[in-house]
Amino acid sequence: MAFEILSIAFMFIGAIFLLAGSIGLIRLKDTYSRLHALTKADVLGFGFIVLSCILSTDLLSHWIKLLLVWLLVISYSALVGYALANRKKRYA
Amino acid sequence: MISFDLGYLIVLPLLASIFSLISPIRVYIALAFSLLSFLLSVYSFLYTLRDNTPLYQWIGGWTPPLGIGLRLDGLSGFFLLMIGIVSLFVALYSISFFNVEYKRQGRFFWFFFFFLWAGLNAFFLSEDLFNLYVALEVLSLTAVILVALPGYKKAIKASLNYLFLSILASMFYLLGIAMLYANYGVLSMSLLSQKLSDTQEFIYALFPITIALAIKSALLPFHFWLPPAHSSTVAPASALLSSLVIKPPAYLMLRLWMEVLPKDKSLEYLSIVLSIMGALAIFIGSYYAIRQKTIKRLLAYSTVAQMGYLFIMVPLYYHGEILKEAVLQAFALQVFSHALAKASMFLSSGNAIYVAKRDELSYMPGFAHSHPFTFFALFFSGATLIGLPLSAGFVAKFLFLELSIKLGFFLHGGIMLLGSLLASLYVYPIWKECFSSHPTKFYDKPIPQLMEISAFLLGFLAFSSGMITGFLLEGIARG
Amino acid sequence: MIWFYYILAILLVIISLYHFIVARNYVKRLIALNILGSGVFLFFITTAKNTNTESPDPVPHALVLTGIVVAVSATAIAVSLILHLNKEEE
Amino acid sequence: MLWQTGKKDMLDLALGLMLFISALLSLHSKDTMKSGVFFIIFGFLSGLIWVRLEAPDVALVEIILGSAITGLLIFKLVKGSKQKDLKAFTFTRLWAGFISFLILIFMLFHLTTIERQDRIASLVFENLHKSGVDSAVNAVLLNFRGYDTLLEVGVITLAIFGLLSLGLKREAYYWDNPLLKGFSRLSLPFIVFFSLYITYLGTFSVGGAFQGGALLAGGLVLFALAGQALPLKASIIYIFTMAGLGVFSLIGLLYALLGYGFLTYPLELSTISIMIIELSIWISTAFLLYTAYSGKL
Repeated sequence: MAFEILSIAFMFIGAIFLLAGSIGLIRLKDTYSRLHALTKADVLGFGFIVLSCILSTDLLSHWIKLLLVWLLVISYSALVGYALANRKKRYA
Repeated sequence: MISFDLGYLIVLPLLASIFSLISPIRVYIALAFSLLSFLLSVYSFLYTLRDNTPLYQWIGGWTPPLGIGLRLDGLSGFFLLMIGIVSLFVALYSISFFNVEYKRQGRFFWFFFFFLWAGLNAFFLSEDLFNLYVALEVLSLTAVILVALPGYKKAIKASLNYLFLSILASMFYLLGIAMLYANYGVLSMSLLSQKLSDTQEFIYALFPITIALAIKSALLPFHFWLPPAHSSTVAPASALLSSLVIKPPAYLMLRLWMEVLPKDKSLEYLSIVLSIMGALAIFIGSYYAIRQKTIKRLLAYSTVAQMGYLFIMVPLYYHGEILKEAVLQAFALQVFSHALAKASMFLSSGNAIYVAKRDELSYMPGFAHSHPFTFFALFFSGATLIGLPLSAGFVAKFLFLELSIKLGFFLHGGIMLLGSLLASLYVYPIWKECFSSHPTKFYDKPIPQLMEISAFLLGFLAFSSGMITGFLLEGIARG
Repeated sequence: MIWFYYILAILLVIISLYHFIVARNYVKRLIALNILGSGVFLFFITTAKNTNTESPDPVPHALVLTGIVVAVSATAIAVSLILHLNKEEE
Repeated sequence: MLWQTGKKDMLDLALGLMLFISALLSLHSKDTMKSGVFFIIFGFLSGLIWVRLEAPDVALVEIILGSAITGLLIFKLVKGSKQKDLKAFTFTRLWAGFISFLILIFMLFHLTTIERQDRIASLVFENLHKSGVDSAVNAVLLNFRGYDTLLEVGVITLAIFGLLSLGLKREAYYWDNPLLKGFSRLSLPFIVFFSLYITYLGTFSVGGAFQGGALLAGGLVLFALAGQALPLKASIIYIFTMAGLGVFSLIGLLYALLGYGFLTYPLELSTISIMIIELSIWISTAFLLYTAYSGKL
């Protein structure tokens, strides 16, 4: 029961962060700030959602898969953020 | 003893295409596999003569609706023979052709040539609608690449337009299949024909399928892609495209109308619309063919006109239930004679262009004096296109006329006779130029013998097969 | 929900057909064709869901897989031809 | 019906709406670059919709092939294309609208005739144990309708060699950056392993040769995007690209020669035959799509 409540809470927090990130992506005016919203807030929100999913299942294989997905998202979002910023800097 | 399997007809050309690409002795492999595939085609044709019942083969042992069926009956056996003959002679021609011209393209040509052969065999053997889609896709993608093969701008542009229309047509066809599948839940044609009786939902699916097949076979409002595509590529590719690639959609149309679709009032209207389009295709195609100044465009427009014959016959497919064998015979012979004759004409036009380096009709050398073989190829194939007596084209038109009188479609017969007259108007300038008596210096340039002889033999076969139609059509006549 | 997806598939087909006819740009035409294809595939997959069996009909899935691969092949040829044409025009 | 929507259906509605909007934006925007971006979003969303419609196999292939690879190809095109989007004549617009409207009406009428029925599904599930694989989609793909798949492998081989035969020497676009290089080099082994796993998974669950091959192609393209050449000889890549068609047709031929019939696997040999075919399709799909991107062997 406690896990379920915790899971729902984490999902909620994650959703809020994702929403904030998306609003930032639309509302912010310059590229670097948008990138900031996209990479930082979204990855944080995604992390919370992965956490909530982990809490809602008790299969080891699901945990491992979710953790792998999380690792992958973190690494590629860092790479993509770097790529976008780099391009912006070069062609500004 | 190795038993006969329909799969050989598809796998052998596929393997040939791989070998011809990776092996350095490309030409010998091509020759060997062409002969082998040709022999297989002849064997399957003879098989249909020997056996009265159609041969069905369920691939993987799974009977429809689960699996895919291959069917070899009189009609498909006859068309396999046609593919075999045309492909073999085009192969012989190409061996010589790519030796003297377009050497870079020759490296890849055989790959596509055998793919085309495999696709055609697959198409004429298949009786599964989705399998027909994949085979059609093999054919049209090969055709697109063959159009682009010379690599100059005109060819690329023509091939791109062709590709776009052909993807659109494929998607429409797929949509039609999806609609049929949603309603009836089967893909096999023989099962579909049982399920379709006394239903009407298939009309909706028939609409996209008809549009798709009309685009692919260049029926009138959609004919504009054909002349540039067929006229701008190299001669052997043009011959293959204009004689073989254009036929499968019309064949599928025949199969659908004769064997799958039930009797329905709305089908009658559709058949009238299609036959009007076919009639217009005959007139407009012939009109543009007469006005052309270059030989390849003339031949391409003539293809539009000749395809019109196959569509003007659609009401006969609908009403000709009692005379089914006769309708199939007329259709088969029309396709056969046009395929052989058009291939021969395109190959001869390749000879002419090889000699004159131009493709305007007025630059065509006086072939009757310098290269009699090429002239006779043009003569025989032209005679078949017009339908002069004794030729296969004549017998086809005769059968068709007989049918239209029997079934009471006098107007259709009249239009067809008029089409014959128009055909003589566009074939005549070619013959006239062959007799032109002002040969200048480059006109006696020798043409490689293989190129001349293969074009001639195709034309000769197109003409003389009119005399053995009894033997050729025996398999179809027995049903 | 089946009907919603059917209608979506039809809408995709017709808007992309419209844009295919109207577009004068090869890139736009190519995209329109791909979206048209997706609409047809959606129609197929929705049909797969429209059964009484517990799991959806696997046959349309296999057919759509084939269709997607064929569509990508055609797109690759089209892209190559368009690039070729642009190079010739330069 | 449409108005009886539950909570789960809201997700479908939202996804469908987003799909439609992205399609509209992709088709409507004047800028071809923008069209390409929205097309990729469209492909991704349609992948999600396939998941909602319980077609995960199709979703895998759609996201990688339909969205990523097609998107990359279109970007390659947008970079090399200078053609302007001219406005069509009003007449063209009118008849295009008319035809589209006609088809809309036609298909809406057709919708009323569709009934919920079993079609082939139950037959497939009944015969699944005789096919040699446990996954229904792969049983259809490689056994029941294996002949389609043979021709399909033929089509993709044909397409790629077709574009090679055009002889276009244009350098593929790449980004020369140490970070991307490191990342792609680091991730390639994982992607190879994972795609092989997906291919293997195809024998009993979601996955299969095309899915795995498309995934590997994505990894290879990522590798090429960093401006690196694969550490393989051209002749080996050549063999890899031909493997699918060659092995598949040879196996078909072999069974025909042995007297079983074309592409007819006897029950005890079916699993191993399908495994071999899957492996060959896996490697050749990956390298063919990679070649489609790089434009040369």
